[in-house]
Amino acid sequence: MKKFLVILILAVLGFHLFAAFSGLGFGVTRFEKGVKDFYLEKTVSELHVANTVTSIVVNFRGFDTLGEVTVLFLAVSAMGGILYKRRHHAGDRSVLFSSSSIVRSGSKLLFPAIILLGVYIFIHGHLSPGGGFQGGAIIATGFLLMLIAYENFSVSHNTLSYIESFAGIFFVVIGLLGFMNGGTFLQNFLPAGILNNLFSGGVIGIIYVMVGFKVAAELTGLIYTILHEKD
Amino acid sequence: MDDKLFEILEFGVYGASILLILIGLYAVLTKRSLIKIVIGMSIIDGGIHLLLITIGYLKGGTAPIFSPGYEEAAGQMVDPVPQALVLTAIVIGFGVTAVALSLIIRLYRHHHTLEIDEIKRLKW
Amino acid sequence: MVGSPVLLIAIPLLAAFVIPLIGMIWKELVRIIPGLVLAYMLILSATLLYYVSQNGIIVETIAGWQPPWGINLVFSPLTGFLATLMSALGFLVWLFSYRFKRNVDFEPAKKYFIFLMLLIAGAIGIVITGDIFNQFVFIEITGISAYALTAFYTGRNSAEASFKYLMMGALASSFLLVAIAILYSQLGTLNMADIASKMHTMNPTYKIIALIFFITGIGIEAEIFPLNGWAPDAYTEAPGPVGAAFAGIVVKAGVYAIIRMIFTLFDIPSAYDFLIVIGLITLIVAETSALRQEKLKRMLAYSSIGQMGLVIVAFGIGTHEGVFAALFLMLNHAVIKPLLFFSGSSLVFNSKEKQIAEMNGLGKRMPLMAAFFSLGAFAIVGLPPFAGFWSKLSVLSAAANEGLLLIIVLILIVSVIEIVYYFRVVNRIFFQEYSREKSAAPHRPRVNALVAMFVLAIAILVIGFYPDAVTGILHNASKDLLNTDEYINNVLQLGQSLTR
Amino acid sequence: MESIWYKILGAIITVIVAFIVGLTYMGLSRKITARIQNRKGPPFYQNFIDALKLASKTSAIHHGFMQHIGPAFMMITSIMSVLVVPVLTGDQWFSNLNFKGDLIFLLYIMVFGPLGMALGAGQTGNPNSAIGVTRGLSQMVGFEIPWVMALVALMMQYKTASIVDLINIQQEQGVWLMFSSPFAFIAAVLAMLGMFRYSPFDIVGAPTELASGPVSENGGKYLFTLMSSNSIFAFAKLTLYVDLFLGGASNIVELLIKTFAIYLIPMLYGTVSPRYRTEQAIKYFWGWPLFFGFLALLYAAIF
Amino acid sequence: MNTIILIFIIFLGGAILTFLAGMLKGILKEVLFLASVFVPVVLFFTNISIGQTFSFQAAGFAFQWGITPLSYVFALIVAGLGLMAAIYAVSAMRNKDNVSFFYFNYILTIMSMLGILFSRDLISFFIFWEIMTWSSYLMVVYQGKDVQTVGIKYFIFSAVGAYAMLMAIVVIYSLTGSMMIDSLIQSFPGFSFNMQLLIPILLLIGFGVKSALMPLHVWAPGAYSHAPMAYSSVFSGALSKMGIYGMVIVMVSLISHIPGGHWFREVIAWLGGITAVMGTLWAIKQDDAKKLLAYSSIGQLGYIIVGVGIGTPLAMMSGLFLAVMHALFKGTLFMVVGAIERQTGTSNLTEVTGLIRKMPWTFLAALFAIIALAGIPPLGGFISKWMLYESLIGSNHYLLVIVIFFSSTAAFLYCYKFLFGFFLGQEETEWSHVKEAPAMMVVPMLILAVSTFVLGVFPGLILNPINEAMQTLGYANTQGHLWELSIIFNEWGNQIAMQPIVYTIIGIFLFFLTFLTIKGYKETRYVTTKDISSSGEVPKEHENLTFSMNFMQPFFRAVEPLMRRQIDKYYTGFANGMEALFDFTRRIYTGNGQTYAMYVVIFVVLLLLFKNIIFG
Repeated sequence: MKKFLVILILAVLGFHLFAAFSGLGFGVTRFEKGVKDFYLEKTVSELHVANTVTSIVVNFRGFDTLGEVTVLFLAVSAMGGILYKRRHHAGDRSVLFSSSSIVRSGSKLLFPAIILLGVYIFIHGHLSPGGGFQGGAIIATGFLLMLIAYENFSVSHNTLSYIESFAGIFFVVIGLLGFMNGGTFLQNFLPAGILNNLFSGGVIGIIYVMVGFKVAAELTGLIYTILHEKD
Repeated sequence: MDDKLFEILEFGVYGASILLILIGLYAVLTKRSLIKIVIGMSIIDGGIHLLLITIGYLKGGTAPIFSPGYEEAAGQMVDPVPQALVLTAIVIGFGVTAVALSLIIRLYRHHHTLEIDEIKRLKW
Repeated sequence: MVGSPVLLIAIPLLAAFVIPLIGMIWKELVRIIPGLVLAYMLILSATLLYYVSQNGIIVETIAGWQPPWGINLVFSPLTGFLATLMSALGFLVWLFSYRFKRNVDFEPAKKYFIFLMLLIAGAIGIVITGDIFNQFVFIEITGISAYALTAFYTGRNSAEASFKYLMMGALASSFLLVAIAILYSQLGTLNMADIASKMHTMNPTYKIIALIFFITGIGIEAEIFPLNGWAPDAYTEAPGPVGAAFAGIVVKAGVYAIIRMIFTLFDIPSAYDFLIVIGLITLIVAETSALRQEKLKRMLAYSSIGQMGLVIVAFGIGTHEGVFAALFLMLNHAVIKPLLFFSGSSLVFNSKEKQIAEMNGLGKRMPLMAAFFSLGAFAIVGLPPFAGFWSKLSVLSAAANEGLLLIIVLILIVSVIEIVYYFRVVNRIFFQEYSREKSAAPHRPRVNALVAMFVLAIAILVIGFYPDAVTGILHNASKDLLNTDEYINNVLQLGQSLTR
Repeated sequence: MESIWYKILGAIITVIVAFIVGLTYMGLSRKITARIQNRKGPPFYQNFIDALKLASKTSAIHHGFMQHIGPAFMMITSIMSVLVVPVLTGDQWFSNLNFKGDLIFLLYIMVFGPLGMALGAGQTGNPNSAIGVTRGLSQMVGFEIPWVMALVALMMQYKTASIVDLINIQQEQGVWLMFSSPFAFIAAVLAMLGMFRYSPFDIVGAPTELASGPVSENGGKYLFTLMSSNSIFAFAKLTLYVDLFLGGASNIVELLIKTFAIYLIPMLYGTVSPRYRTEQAIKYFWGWPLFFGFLALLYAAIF
Repeated sequence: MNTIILIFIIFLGGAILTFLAGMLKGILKEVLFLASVFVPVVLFFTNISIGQTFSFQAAGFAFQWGITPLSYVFALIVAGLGLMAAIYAVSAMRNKDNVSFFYFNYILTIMSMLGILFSRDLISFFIFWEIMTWSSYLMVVYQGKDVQTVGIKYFIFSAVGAYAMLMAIVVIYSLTGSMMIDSLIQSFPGFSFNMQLLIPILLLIGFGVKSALMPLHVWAPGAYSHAPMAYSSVFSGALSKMGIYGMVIVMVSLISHIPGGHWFREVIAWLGGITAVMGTLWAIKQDDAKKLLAYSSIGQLGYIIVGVGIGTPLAMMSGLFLAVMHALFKGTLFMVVGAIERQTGTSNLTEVTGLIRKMPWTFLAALFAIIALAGIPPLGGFISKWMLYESLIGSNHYLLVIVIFFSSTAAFLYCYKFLFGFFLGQEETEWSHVKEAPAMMVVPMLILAVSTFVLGVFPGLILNPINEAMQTLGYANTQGHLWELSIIFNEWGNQIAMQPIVYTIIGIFLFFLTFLTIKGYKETRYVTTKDISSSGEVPKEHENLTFSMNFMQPFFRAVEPLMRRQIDKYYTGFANGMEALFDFTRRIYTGNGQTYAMYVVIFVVLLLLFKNIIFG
């Protein structure tokens, strides 16, 4: 009965949503001059950043990203706080499984490659698809793999915390430096460089690297926390 | 691309994203397991992200990345803004999911169940 | 210029990242730094508010891009007023909870203060930002810190409350994203002023659908009626000062977001009527639910929801008086409800179930706490000469000016219900026999908590006896809210452009 | 100044006359009752003998000050009412305290005595007295309603609250109010039954049950005072009825005849009636008398 | 500094200082308390003149304080009774817990009442009104008895009344744009008919609650009897008159401008009449003296409302006069009960007996007050009753006369019950230790009691200010036409001269007092009340001969149908029903997170479905 009701309600909702969105048109230009045109123009002409998404994420809407990073930080902290227990023995894992040697060897083999890929992705965030978040996530996957493969693989919680904090501090400080140099928060105060070079886009690349570190540390810490959760 | 195909695609992409939202909502509203509810929430997020990306799509557009020599291709590019938004939204959704999962662990510690109907000590 | 609005966000975020490092050096700093940050934010926002009242709106751009291209922060009389209010309250909450539950382990305590600081930073962000997606991000920051704060106690049902809150919050963010998607797809911009200036070009159907999703998404934060199921649980299970922060800060941010949508962004006049209706429903349902509560905090929670309903009604009146009254209500509620939460949580501190019935006769054991609680109760039901009276009067007179007599009647009936449940508690505290067992002996609040409560109590009395102390600010703020064109012009042409 | 002394003299004479007439009427009533019940009965002057006996007695004990103030209050009521009611129409000597608007004053002063008496009775601590008092006061509430309705009907009809005015009206019109406003008269007379406390409304001082009720602790001079005040009061009430409904009296003989005629009504009614309980009495007064009271009001409103 | 503001500052400062002094030992708090009542009252009598005003602006509203002739009459009550009760309270409240809290609220009450009378604008009127409400509420619950029933009931009714008033005030403000009472009175005739009906009704609900008008009176018995008696005398004597004060303004200045306003008057007058009857009947039934006085207050306020409601010059005068008288005698009676309760520990009429020899002065005060209450000449109560009847008959309210008279006669029953229960009857050994109350309690009582007598002989003393007040309300100058110093007239030329009557009464009384009572008193010897003539048997000491249970039982058997319905029960039923309903509706918060999520989705779907209706 309840399910029927829910389906009915959802059908109505779906109908309205669909009616609304299908009227929007697909793949057409809907507005004369939105912000995207400005972004597409300026990202090349002023920021010298190839990846427009990166320039938007880190510069035009960099404030969002700062918030986003904070959300991640909060989420990890919140997990730590929520799962906190009075007598907490570090190193005890709640999820214990023995992996086969294939997995172990494969992981060992793959781990550096994964880390390298991640680092590549967030270093080239302003040039090619990807960026700090993606790279960070990939790095965290590497650690996940290692944690799955090795029961006693451990990451120093403090190290993660340092990386996390320093990266965050660096982000804000870069923003504040922009504030002091150029007048507004997160303003680019470094030379923009040449488009499609690694050292281009001013602070954008640096910030994205920081974000990469931070995301990697946070996701790893997150996995680590859950993995060490005991009943 | 074929116009006919494109029309179907239009229907399909919007339909798929909305269907994802509805499926997620259905899970949130009817599934009794907390884990499934969280999965439902993630599915909703996925649907909405798809929706956002779809909105930014431009017929025949390319990725909003300037390659050397194609600096003037801005008119051919899909809208980068929704993509940036989705990036942010994904991370936020991820954070929320993480908190939700940790809360579920806490709830399981106290209630020894994951049935949402049995976790209503706070009411009225 | 002593600073710029962006520091209101940047500094707490910086502090949040710094604290884990510093905590490794000297643990006490973890408690102190958030307080310093909040104090700084208070001073900064107060100075900025003064500056704004003299020189006009500040529009701060981020990363050097002018609106509508870049994200911008708007520090106007309205947003400045709310930011000042929030940072002041945040500081008081910090002051109250400094050394709160010292027996709690260090790790959660560290997190507690970070979350509190970020909660307030997020709420301020919601208020001062000029970009809807940025607002969404801040809503999420506020939300996640709120979930974490709700789940602060490990022993009780706090995880349950937190999970409910989270479920609703996740739905809220989904709906908000849908709304943002619709708006962006139609207007191609995310800047509020830009949206507002282009709104008339939008297809009315999409406009309405976007508004509906906005209202639903933010309404969950603003606790309007069918969307506020999380609120009583969260208020009840969160620590007392956090309840105060929710009531005083988070909800205010939610309400601000709604009214910014309706007043500035969307040009749908009937939305005002909708606000009135939904506000009244919220008010009535919440206050009637509060009538028979057994737990103190839960009662306060429902009362808080009800007050927000009243605020929304007042906004829905839509005239200058209405907005003024609503802001006045917000101010008073932000002053009074924390006092109630502080003193109430001190009164039930050592009792296990936090039941109202356990407060019998505490007036003699904890006279000061009881006096604070009663002062709060007197003020919130709108008895003169305390603060709540003036706001209630202005709401009613705003409604009367528009000829909305039925609303007046309903508000007053609900006020009677409010009186009933508040005075039942006051009666218990003062005029009934002490009935607690020895193990639950009264708790003596520390000096810092007392100072926090004293400040609030004095604020109640000052506003009560000399309302003109705040009415000027409120009038400016309500003018600011109502003048949409000026907002658009200021933002898009960088009215008081921020240069150092 | 002279006239004041004349007035005082007249007042004293009025009081004495009232005392004598009242006692005589009481004696006659005892005689008549006895004859109706086929007894011989005491001589009509028996009350004077009793009074003389009581007056010459010496009291030995008292229960407190208030007990002895009760009779004084009672006297105030009796004398005030006999002074306010116009005894002889148009007579300057005996105009006493007559003033316009005295009906309401009378209504109030007439309950002063019983209240004072009740207070006196209260101090004796005799439960019988207290029981009697409660019965008396309750019964008073009963009959005051039709009584006041009758008076209000008169006031309404003739737009005055002055007894003198009412008498003048009767003499000008040549018709007694008894006839021109009959319902008021009936209501007033029915109320009077209670006022005189003859059977069936004598439960207040039910002699066998309550040992005389309120007065049970009084003796000697105090009982004499009470007795004389009762007689004066009775005379005052009778005169009031005469003034209101029988056109007043211009000389003493007319006065005596008319008052005695009125007096016969409660007396004769009492001889043939059993005793009512208090609530029965109240219900009685709130039955027909109230009905007639309403009729009187209606009548007055129409005319 | 302006005297008006000075008065209020002294009150407020005095209240706070007294409260703080409560933390110290010694008599500092008593001294401060008396000073902070006494000084402003003296200032009021010496330095305040009619027409003096004090204006200021706050919160966007204009405030004006000043006294009018009408409020002067009421201010006399407040200041006089407030001062007397304050003196009484110092002694009565000694050795009580938290006495400084009592003082604090007492001062605030007096301040707020004067504030109400001083207010020339509706906002400060309302503010003071509410301060009065909550300070009196705190006094009602002060002794901690039945706080959840009686206290809450009082506060709910007060709140309903106050909120009705508040609604009227904001409506007035929206119509006139001014908060001044004068501007309301001026522009009232121009309002639409609906508003002309709405505003007086709302205001009358507010005032009716405080003056215990019939359907709104149920709070009064509990509240009057639960407050400390020192406060109840002010509560019943002065505080309830604030309702009357407001009612006078409404009845005269507003309702007379409504077309068909006389129906309004009729209704109010009849409500007053019914209040009088029911209050009296219930008063007779009470065994607790406090309750008895409380119901009696309701009844007496009913008379006042009748007078005010009828609104002819004589009726209005009688109403105002009775308001003053009621303050005097009811203040005295509450003080008497307080004294007895203090000395014996109970106020139950069936327990305490025979105090007349123990507390003679208290008895004297009570006797005066009771005689005044019963409206028996020569005391002041009679004057007001006389004027009331004359005015009722003169304005053709014959049925109302009957009603009033019935209640007035029935009032004798409780008057007697009160005196008998406490002072007369058997002197039980249980109470043989009781002593007279301290002089500081007796003297204020006696002063008030004697003033009822003085006003009975020279009603002109108080009719003079009343006349001035009525002139400002638009009545003709009635001096000499309706009254002289001790002679009162009515519209038909009926008159009553109090002086000769009083002299005659005093003469007769003194005669019998000297030659009968005192003589007899000296000649005889005192025996205990056990030594009575009960068929020759002298009862033993322990035999309880006090007749006090079911005191007026036969009377109640007769009036039983009138008392079968209690409005209180309807209210209680309503309140319980509401609570049950709300207890049910709050189950909408089921506690299940999924349901809440469901609400969200349903909310969205409903809005989407009806979007054209809602946002059309």
